[in-house]
Amino acid sequence: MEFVAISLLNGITYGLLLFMLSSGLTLIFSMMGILNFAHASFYMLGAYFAYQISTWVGFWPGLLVAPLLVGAVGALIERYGLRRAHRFGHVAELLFTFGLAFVVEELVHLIWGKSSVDYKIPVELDGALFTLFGTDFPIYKGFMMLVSVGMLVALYALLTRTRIGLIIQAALTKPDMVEALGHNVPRIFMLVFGGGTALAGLAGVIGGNAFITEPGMAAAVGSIVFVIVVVGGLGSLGGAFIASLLIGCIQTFSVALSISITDVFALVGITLPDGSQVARLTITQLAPVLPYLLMVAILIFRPRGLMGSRES
Amino acid sequence: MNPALLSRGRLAVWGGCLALAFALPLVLKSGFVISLLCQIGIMVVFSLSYNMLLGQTGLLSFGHAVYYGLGAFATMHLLNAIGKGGGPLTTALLPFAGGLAGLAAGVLLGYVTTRKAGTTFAMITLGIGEMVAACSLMFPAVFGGEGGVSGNRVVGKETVLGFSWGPQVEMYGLIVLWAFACTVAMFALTQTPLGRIANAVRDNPERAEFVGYDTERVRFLMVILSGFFAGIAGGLSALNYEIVTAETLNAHTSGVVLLIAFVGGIGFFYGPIIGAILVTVMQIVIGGMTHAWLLYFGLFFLFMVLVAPGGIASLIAVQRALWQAGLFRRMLPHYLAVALPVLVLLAGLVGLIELGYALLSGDAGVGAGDTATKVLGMQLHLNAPGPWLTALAVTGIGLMLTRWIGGRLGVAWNATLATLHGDKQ
Amino acid sequence: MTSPAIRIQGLKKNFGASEIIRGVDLDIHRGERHAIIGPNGAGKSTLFHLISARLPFSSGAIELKGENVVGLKPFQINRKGLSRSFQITNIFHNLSVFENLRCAVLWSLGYRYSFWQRLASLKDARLRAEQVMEDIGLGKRRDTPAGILSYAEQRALEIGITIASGADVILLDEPTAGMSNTETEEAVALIRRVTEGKTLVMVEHDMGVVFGLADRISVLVYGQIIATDTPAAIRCNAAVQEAYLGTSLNHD
Amino acid sequence: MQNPMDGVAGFKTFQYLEENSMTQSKFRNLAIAASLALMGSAAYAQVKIAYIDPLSGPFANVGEAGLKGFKEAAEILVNQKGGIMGQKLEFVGFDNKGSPQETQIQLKAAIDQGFRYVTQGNGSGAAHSLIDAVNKWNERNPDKTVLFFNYAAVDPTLTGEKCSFWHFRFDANTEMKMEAITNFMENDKKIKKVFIIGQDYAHGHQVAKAAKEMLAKKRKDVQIVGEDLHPIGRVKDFAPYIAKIKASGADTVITGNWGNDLSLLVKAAKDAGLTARFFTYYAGGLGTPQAMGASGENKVLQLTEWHMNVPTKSTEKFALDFNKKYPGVWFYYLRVNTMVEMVAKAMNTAKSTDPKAVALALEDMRFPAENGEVWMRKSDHQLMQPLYISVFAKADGKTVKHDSEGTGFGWKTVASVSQRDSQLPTACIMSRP
Repeated sequence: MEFVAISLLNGITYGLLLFMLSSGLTLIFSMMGILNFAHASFYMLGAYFAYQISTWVGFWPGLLVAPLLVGAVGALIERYGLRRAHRFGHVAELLFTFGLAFVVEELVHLIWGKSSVDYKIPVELDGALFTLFGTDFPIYKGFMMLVSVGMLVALYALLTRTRIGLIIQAALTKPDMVEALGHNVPRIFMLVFGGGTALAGLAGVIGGNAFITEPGMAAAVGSIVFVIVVVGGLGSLGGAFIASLLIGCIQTFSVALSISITDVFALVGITLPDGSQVARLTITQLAPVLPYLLMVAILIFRPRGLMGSRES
Repeated sequence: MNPALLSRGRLAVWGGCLALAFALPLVLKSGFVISLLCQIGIMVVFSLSYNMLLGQTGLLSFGHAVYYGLGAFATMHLLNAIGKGGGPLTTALLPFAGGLAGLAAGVLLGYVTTRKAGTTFAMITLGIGEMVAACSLMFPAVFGGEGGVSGNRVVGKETVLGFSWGPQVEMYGLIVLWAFACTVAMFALTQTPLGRIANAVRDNPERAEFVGYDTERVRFLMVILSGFFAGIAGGLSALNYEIVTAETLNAHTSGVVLLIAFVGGIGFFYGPIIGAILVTVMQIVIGGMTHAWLLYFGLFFLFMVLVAPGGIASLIAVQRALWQAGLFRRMLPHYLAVALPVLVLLAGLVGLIELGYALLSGDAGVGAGDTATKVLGMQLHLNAPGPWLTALAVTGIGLMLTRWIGGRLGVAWNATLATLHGDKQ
Repeated sequence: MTSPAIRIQGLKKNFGASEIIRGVDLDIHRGERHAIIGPNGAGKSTLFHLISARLPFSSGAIELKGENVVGLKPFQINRKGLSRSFQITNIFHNLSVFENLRCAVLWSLGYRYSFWQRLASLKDARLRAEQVMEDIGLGKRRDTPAGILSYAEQRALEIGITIASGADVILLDEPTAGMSNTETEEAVALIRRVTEGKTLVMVEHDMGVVFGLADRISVLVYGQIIATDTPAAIRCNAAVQEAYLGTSLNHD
Repeated sequence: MQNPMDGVAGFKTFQYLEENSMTQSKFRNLAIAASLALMGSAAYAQVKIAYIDPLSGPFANVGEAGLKGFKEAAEILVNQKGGIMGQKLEFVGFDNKGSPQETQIQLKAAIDQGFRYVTQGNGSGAAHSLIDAVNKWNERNPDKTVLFFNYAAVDPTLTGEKCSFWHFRFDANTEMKMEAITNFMENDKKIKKVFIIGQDYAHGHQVAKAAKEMLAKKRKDVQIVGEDLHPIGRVKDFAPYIAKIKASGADTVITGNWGNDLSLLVKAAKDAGLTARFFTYYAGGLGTPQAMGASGENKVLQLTEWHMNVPTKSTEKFALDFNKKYPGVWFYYLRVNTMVEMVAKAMNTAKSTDPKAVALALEDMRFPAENGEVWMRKSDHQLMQPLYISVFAKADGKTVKHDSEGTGFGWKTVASVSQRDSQLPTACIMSRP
């Protein structure tokens, strides 16, 4: 029981962080049809910007400024790079972001070096928020949840209460129609790309010090974010939300299960031959592969994803 | 369309390439260069097999290394299993077994992946690639764990026609033969009904269905065949390096083959060949000179995506068309004129990047700007404004000149292209 | 008596809540030229999509030459001898005119997914593709990529691809849409020539084309066939007149 | 996505990554190297050792730190003391990008340029690849043999089943390290419940296996309450693993993790208020102390051949000078210095730079290293050296005189293992030329 409670908290915290990343990716994909391979790079940039700002003026200004900076960088990249690649079709766009991912990584190497940087949790947020069954729940995790939920609410309000939000929402389901209605689609694209990358930047700001700010951090989350977007359904924010929490919890709970595949099959009455390596693998070992398995299964059996409305 | 596959011209090109490949080690005796040529040969086969998907069938795959890697592991395990029972001839034929393994993997995974095309296909290959790569570290008995699986390509004391495959140069010969055979086979494939229908499926899958073709089946067959050739490339790499590690089937390797094919040009059969050679050689030259080679390479890739998405091959093809139309001469002065400002711009940019590397992560470490540091062979003080201003100025001048002269090139280019297409109409 | 080329019974198609095809019954006789007309949004193209299995239908039955084809995929229907064109040009843009046509004949000549035969040595495929190419008047554009042909040439190629396989039931979806008068005349002559002895079903807005080509005409209004008859009879049909209120069914 | 360029089959022919001792321009060097490569000759006035490790990509920081260490050691410990028979010892970097295949290409490049010695340490995969390649090369080219010095790849099989006459290891292997750790645990009766966690690959498996076997022998009363393997470099949030460790009631954790997998594990433990102690192999350097920060205090123990607070004759000064000269790179590998000195001594003793003669001179060599007397065992070419167990503690200027990587925390020795006590029998059956 206590284990379930703790794991659930951990899973939700991680899931919410993942949602911050995947919401931006989903927005960008829905609007522009671009699978932004470099999305996690903006997450990394957010962390590094926040680190740099925190060394000058502290953590709190960075929380606000770093995502805006990342968004600005994203908007510029859209304006002067992606828009050009767009003329050559989706494959060129995709490859552009693919190349961008490692140019960003090299630039980070160049500017901040190849090792991790000392991006610290602010003192105010250091320590335990409460103790549950003898396990501390850190304040910072609570803060992460707060920011994520705050962002979720703000995003919801933006999408449902503002004009630009309504246009974006319309574009999620009927991109052609929005264009036909004479909206300045290129500028909306730039805004959405900037906004989406800013969300990734925000995730970086609060994820960078919770974990480690280092040049490999983009690669570490890159593919999992894709999994979320596919599992949730391309273009569906609600789907991305559910998939983020789902994958956060899957990753957390599967660690807890030390039973092997043999045991799983035994549960349903199948005895696997002894000795095979597959049979001896435990669910814990498989934990990080499970999202990919889920993704492949989703793509085969329900290609539009959990909540998606259109197939890619 | 010439009805003969081996027209006289084509025969000359093929023969010339083969002769050149065999002649190279006679000129370049260095063992390193030969290793390099071996790697190029392997990458040629691998990237051509990749282009069977991307260029010919329109399938963007992020998991092609799976076939390459499985082919390599199969070859290596077979080599070790045969052990002393084999001989040089068996060894020489082993890459075929790698091909069969790639083919089998293609049947298995292709069945799942080819249900869909487009973005879904790209993502599902990414997922499957990640999964296979992650699994490869979990089964050390098959994939050898971190150390990989190693073997010895020299079996016994006997030789075939004097070849034991031990010396690298003999291995090179073997690779050339395989690469040549595979290239011919893959080219021939483009000239068959399946190859052409794959093009049709790439261009317009819906229409292909309405002329009687099951697009899923076409994609499936192409994935299988492509897996076969990727497996052969993997088998060659197993023989060449005598070690296969999990790295051969991970996302990096898949990314590399995509880069090679794209930079070379996916719209042309020979594009990936150019890509394989160019990427390798670029890394020698730039990688040997600077720490920042990854950055340069990344920028080059972005440049190619934005400026020449058809790859090097498309640039060549356009020039060839101009040449044939007698228009190349009209463009030549413009090319020469634009070369100078571009060089100035490049010099400025390179200066800035190198200064940056030297200051921020370079030789003396962070913050070591107060000592004179070597940058591009010059002894410079990094905390003095001089070098920076110079580099900035050069970049600025280069940028201005490039825009100015480049603009004129653009005008001339459009005019020439208009003439070219006008002639054709 | 032989079964009709196409027999449609009780065909219905919903898109969500709205019913686009609301119970169509229609027999297309073998060897006839049959036109389907009707106001915009009547469901003519949808009907074509249902017949050619581009879209699944909600209920009803379709027989092709006496054979039930419900649930088959487009390529399976094509292999049974039904070939169609599209309202929006649907060709292989990066392939040359000749290759477009050769792709279209390969399956019917039995080359299937072969990767052990050289295209260049398949004389029958080449001859057939060249024959069609001459038929549609694109002989001079043999090696031009289809994507850079003029609009009329692309429409001609569209028809060429449709008829190349030698299918005996041909569906043409607005073959003359967007053409000038001279182009239309040429297209009509082309259609007449290449569908000789075959069953032709066409959707067309140009009444000149319809009344010049068709043996019989069906009028589709709001998802239902309100009349099927000879051109002369259709011209006098009161229900049709009403449906086409304000539009003239005379030559214009 | 991982960096797609890491795996690019990249080759650097003429890899002159001279850090600061260059007098000619890089381009001139290039030309010279090119002509040498073309001629295939080896007319050097120096003794050159090729350093084949990652110098670009994700592990570049580790590779660069090692290369700087070697260069500094060669300069100060050998060249300023008369060199090798009057010649200078020099290390040249070759970038293998951490890839076993690339390692072989770089070996070929080095051999082409006349190198007869190579050293490598990052990753047992690359080490396996290198040992195979060197064996084959020497078999096929007996007149141009090459010798491999391994300074950090710890897979026991490299000096066990796979041992080679052409390979020398200067780091204690996984089993020796675990032997030392479990010897320490044997005497610490506070330890009751042990949890083993590791990366799911060869190294992690070996650590787990050694820990279980040795604990079973030495402390029958200790209960192993859990064992987890997680995929290497893929886990972002270790909280669930910590929750599991906590639920198991473990008071001690043994892990072979390195890099971020270690830092994240320790951080997550601190967040959850886990009080168990961590016995580690790699907490001591290369950015890990910085990433752990305060969360490792009094909780993380490491086993190394040395740390900054082990008193030495001259290494303290060496290390401080090094840290000053290369800000951001912290001196970590004492064994690099030991290796450089032993190799120089072997060459001087043998009065030859022929790899075979040097190998014979190295065998059975006893050498007074800074951490105590060390011995290169002849039977498997494994260096036997004293080992230290230390705990991450607040720097106080006394027992914890120096902090680690500017964190304010340094290493405090809690136990030492003599060279003799770290010895284990070997499975090596060496074939000698």
